[in-house]
Amino acid sequence: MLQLLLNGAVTGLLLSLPALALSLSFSVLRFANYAIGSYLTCGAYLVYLFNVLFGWPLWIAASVGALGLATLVVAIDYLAYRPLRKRSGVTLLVASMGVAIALENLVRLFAGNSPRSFDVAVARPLRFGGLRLNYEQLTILITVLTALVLVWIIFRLTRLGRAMRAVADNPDLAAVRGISRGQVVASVWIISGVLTAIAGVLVGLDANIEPQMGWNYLLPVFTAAILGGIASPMAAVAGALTIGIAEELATLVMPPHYRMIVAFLIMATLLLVRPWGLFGTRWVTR
Amino acid sequence: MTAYLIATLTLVAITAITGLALNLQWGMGGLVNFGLFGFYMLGAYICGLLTVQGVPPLASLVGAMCSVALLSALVSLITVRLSEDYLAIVTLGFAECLRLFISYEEWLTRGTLGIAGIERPFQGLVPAQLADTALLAFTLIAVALVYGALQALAFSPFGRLVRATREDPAVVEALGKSVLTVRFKVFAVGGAILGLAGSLHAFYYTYIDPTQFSPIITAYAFMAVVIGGRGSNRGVLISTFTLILVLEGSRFLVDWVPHLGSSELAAIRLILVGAGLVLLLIIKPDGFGKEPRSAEAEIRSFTST
Amino acid sequence: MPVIGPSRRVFVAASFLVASAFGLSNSSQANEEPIRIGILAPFTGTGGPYGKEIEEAARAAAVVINDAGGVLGRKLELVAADDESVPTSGVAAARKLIDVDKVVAISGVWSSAVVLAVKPIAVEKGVALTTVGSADEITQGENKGLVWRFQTNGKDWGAAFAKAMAKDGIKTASIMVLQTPFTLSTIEPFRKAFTEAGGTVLDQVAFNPNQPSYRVEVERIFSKEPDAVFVAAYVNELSAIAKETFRSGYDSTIYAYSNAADSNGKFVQNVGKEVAEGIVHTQHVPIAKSTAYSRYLKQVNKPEGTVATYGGQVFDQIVMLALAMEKAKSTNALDFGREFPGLVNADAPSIGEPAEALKAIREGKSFRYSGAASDFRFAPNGDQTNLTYGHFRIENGVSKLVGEIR
Amino acid sequence: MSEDATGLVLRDVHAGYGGQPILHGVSMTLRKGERKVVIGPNGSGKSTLMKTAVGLLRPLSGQILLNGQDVTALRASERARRGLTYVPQEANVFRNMSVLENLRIGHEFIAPRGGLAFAGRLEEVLRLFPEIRPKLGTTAGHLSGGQRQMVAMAAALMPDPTVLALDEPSAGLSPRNAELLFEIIHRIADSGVTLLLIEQNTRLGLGAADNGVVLVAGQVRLAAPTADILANENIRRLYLGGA
Amino acid sequence: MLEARNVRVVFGGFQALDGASVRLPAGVVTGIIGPNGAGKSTLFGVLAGAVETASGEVLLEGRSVARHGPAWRARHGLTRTFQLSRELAALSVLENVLLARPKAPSEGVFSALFSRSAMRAAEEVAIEKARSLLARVDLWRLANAPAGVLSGGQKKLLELCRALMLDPRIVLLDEPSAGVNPTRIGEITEFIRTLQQEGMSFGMVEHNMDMIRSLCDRVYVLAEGRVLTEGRFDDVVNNPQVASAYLGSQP
Repeated sequence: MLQLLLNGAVTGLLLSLPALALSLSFSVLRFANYAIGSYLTCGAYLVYLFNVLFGWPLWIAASVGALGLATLVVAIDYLAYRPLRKRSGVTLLVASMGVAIALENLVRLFAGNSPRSFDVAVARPLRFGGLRLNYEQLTILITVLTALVLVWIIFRLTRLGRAMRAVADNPDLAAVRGISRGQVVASVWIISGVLTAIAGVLVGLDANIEPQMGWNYLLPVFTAAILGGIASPMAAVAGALTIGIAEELATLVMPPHYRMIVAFLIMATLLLVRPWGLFGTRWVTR
Repeated sequence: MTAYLIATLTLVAITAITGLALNLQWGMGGLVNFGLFGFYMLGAYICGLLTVQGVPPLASLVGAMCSVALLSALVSLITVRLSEDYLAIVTLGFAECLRLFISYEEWLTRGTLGIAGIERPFQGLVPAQLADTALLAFTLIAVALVYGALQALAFSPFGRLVRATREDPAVVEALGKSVLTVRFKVFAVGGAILGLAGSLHAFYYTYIDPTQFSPIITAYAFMAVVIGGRGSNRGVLISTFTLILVLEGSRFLVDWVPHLGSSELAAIRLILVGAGLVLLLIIKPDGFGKEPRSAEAEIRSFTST
Repeated sequence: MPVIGPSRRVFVAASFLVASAFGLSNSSQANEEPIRIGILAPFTGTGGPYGKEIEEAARAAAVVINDAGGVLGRKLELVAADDESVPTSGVAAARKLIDVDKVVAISGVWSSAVVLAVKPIAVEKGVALTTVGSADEITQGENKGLVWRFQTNGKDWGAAFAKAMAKDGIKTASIMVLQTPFTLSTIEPFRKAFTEAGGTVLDQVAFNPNQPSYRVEVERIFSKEPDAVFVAAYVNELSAIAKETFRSGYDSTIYAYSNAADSNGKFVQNVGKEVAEGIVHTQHVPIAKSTAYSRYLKQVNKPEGTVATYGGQVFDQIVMLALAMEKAKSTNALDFGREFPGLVNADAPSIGEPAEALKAIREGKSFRYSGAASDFRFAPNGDQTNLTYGHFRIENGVSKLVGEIR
Repeated sequence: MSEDATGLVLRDVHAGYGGQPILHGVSMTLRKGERKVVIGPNGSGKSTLMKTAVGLLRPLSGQILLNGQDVTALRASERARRGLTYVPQEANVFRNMSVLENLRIGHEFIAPRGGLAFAGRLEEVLRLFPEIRPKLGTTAGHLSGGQRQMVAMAAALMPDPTVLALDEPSAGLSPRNAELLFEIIHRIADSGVTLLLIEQNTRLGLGAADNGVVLVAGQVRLAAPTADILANENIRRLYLGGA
Repeated sequence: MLEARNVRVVFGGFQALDGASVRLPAGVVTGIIGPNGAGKSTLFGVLAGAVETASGEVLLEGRSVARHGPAWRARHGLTRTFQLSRELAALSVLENVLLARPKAPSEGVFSALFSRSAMRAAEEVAIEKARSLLARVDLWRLANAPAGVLSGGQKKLLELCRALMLDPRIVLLDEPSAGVNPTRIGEITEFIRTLQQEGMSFGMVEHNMDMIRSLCDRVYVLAEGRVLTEGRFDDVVNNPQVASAYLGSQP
């Protein structure tokens, strides 16, 4: 039971980075970026490139790869999303579907289809009494928590964070208060690019690096972000933890292959009771 | 080549019906049904299961339409309170759960093995060489009927009501109409159309299995509606044609660029599909059509402040 | 592993010359349209890791055949198409192959679901369909002699696993199975054979393709500490599961399909030697000691000893199609499809070199083709029989053949 | 009049949405220290005028000068940095942020770096708005309409702007609150800020300004000192209702 | 006619209404005034059925309607307009009004598909009625324009027409004059007076004291979710408590 909780929490933390990235970009740009999964894949492959082909240590490769992905993400915004910025959220959502298809196959074109791994040996787990914690879980735990604290600090305590929250709150007012939307949008993409790349590395450590890896995470990531209340970034983390633990505990009462159904039922019930998300605030449209 | 065109046109027609259903639900009604593929799958499965039990294909089709309409309407009752994003994820989750159920409940659905040997309508009456042509004709009639019905709805007071619920449900309630009822009807009619599309899918492939149904069906439908111009049924017809043209036409790439490996070409093809979609959205901002009105007063003077 | 001796080489060259001479003397025929064969393979999607191997093998076989003068004096031309590992895309691609490219056969098809979806069209249009899909249903029903499986069926493969475990002294086993028609088809036969041999199956879980993580399943299955776990999945899932097992501290032996646990060496490369150590896999053989298989490896520039099971099977498909057409003197699949059993079931000397076999047909000699993937026979329904399974164990990153199972 | 003495100049501005012009050639000049109110019937283009002036709407043609410089091509954020700040009619505070954060945002992206320190400005602004001092920690979305209006104005004043533009400050306020608010606007104006005001409530609006502009159907119908406007029977009858 | 008894409404810990009671008698215009945030719009929401109450009762013609939503209440003669105009921007002006016609079978799926001539006949009747309403507020010339392009004041008028299209017996008007051109406020006032004389009842939240004075028999003053006082307009405005809380120096 304790093991299940631990595993669920780690899975949830893993989900929380892309979920945070997703709701961050949603809160500022008002569209759900379907391409978040393929961003994750691209991030993992970039890091793979530096780690395995260039032979750099993983943490250096991950840092460079994260910056690389951030650049890519900003470039995609410039090419694909910027011309559509005045359009409805669903138009942008459809555009991001196109971006997702293109990116995933760009990866395929250069890297092929076979699964790959980072240049990191798999090790036996640490044991604390009956509880097992493996090194990947430990890495996930430390990395994600650090990243979350950093994002929280940026978000709450810095000038940039205030600018992001201001644009998310009221873009027109932010503009007349001297905040350049373009810079905030770019910063948001950079942060979400970095977060997604880190998530890509962690997912790659946890399972494989393959062209579909991000796609596989898409539904849980969206569920987590929406469960938290998609417009409130930090709540996405809570949503992700809820999903991770709920799916894990679901296996106590159901065959594991149906665990998604339990997660879905929990989500549906929560949304019926709190239609604006678990921790989000009511959506004001008028 | 003719046979290939016939098959592709059938595909266009089925996709068009799906797009039309979404245009009613999301285009007119503002209901972001990401679970569209689930209802489509349900249509295919109900129709498929009934035909292999010996029920005549046409009766199976009607059965599928009715049951999907009913189930779809029931789902709408649960989701009526949810706003756009949440409705999207709940319907998507519902569809994914449905697919899991179909994959594992072998006693009912034959699981991942799928259902083979689905009988087409009028199969005994047309010679085998004309079977595909006959199915195309049947599908085109279905498209025409669905299109006609949806146009009739769009220009009717009901269509107006549906668009009004999309704009502001609270106003509709204040004017004495039940939003729940409107959404219920929209989900039911949309469900029936999706049941029809799913049944035609089953007839076209004659074999169905869970892997044929994925969110990509939903994605294509959204692409069709967005490219077509939200709310315009005519636009949906044109855009589905364009969409399938791009998707299928890109298969011929392989023949034009011979010195690359097929894996690379397959990847390039899908890259172009994705990029083409984004480009289409950028260069064709209003889509192919415009939303109909329920009543045009007989005055043409139009001034605005 | 037998190496092609000098005499053989001379012979190949000779037959080459004869063939080209034959081609030259019939210049009118050489000018004819090539015979087209469609390669329907998963270049993207879940089967993506196998698409390239399939296409390369088919191209290698076509080169061998064309170098031997082609079929009926005409060249073989391959047209590849991506099925995206999805039945709907598979059908669209197959229709293009049949109706636009006018292929006489569709080969390579990997996913059982794609085969099942494409089969009605192929049968209706009279196009041969050769597949590496393993689901039992593929060869069931009316096939008009058009559908041939170049893969063991799930039933025999499942039983082979039970036998391998019995030989390894396994008493208790659990099952992790990917929910697909192919993988599922091996489970019940395995259970039955394993239980009959006195083993106990402790638990079974099914999982879905493309799961983000397999931790839950691994926890559930391995925590009961069975002697062995039969992981019925492809290379992606197996890699993730093997890593998860290792890092969770479990020691049960994993049994897997060779196409997952070796797959051109990709598996070991992916998970590392330490994780792969001791994993057992089976696959029908003799892949390692057949003339045809050596020919295939040489043609695709792979070192001897490479385990590329799908490649071998697809190589056989193209060769068999060529032989059947040559023998039937027809490119109509309804005619040449029926020749398949005769080519491998004959009570005659074995030939593994495709060019030789072609020559034998032209000369009217009696022989049987001994395939690259296996020295198989065909049952009338299109299934391969008489298969021997290799029993491999990964030691220090390399698959070692530790025995054979019949 | 020399142009450096001017706060804000609009020259023959045409503007509108989706290519449909709403303003048909509006020109006006706002001198430094002047208080100007724009009045006019609904739909006459007052809000469009305001949005064009502050840079939220790009004019179709015409020119906008701020402190003598051409700012027509500049966005709202850049105009704000050049001293033009704005309080929109609705949604004029960041609802999910505290009052203090609202004020800080009002300051930090506009005031030149190393310029006026935040703490100093905060004191000065709070002296103008003593009412919001106890509310600094409150989330702005929880304030009442009048309090929000004050926070919005305070935030706009934080960077010590040369021109302050107010879009219908009395909208949605009760008569009592509207009066209280206009008392504060008087206080602000007395502090020397140049003021551009759009007001629905003509009595209050004209009372707060030196000069008035009457906008009708996207064109300036009359520009005159407020006293003259109030005295003009025609204007009173046509556009000012009974007030 | 319409009555709220001791209504309490809580929004996430915030008491929007704290035991407010109002009565809107038949055939008259009842005014509701009060400072911002007093709960006036919330009270209208409660009366119309759009806002859930924590406790208290709403009676329509003597029967409790607490369990009925806004749609039901609208069908039973009670409708409202909104403080911030809620026109349906993508629909034409005419469509906005037509939408409000009383519920009819011709609005269903069935009649749209299978009984089109009956549907059209019903539409024509409705269009005629909409025309007369729109013409009255000079919006008929804009009938085919999307409602989104109207000015703020025109939107208010459109909302009024839309409410009247329902043939209601009681209309709750939430700031009908806000944003309306001052010259037109007089016309609206006259329009409402005529309707009232024809027997329609109104509840009206309004800041324009001229309008309240000329239309309302009774006025409720709300403050902090409670009824501060009620009575005839003159009595209420002369109440010093009201003046300090709300009216300021005006009239």
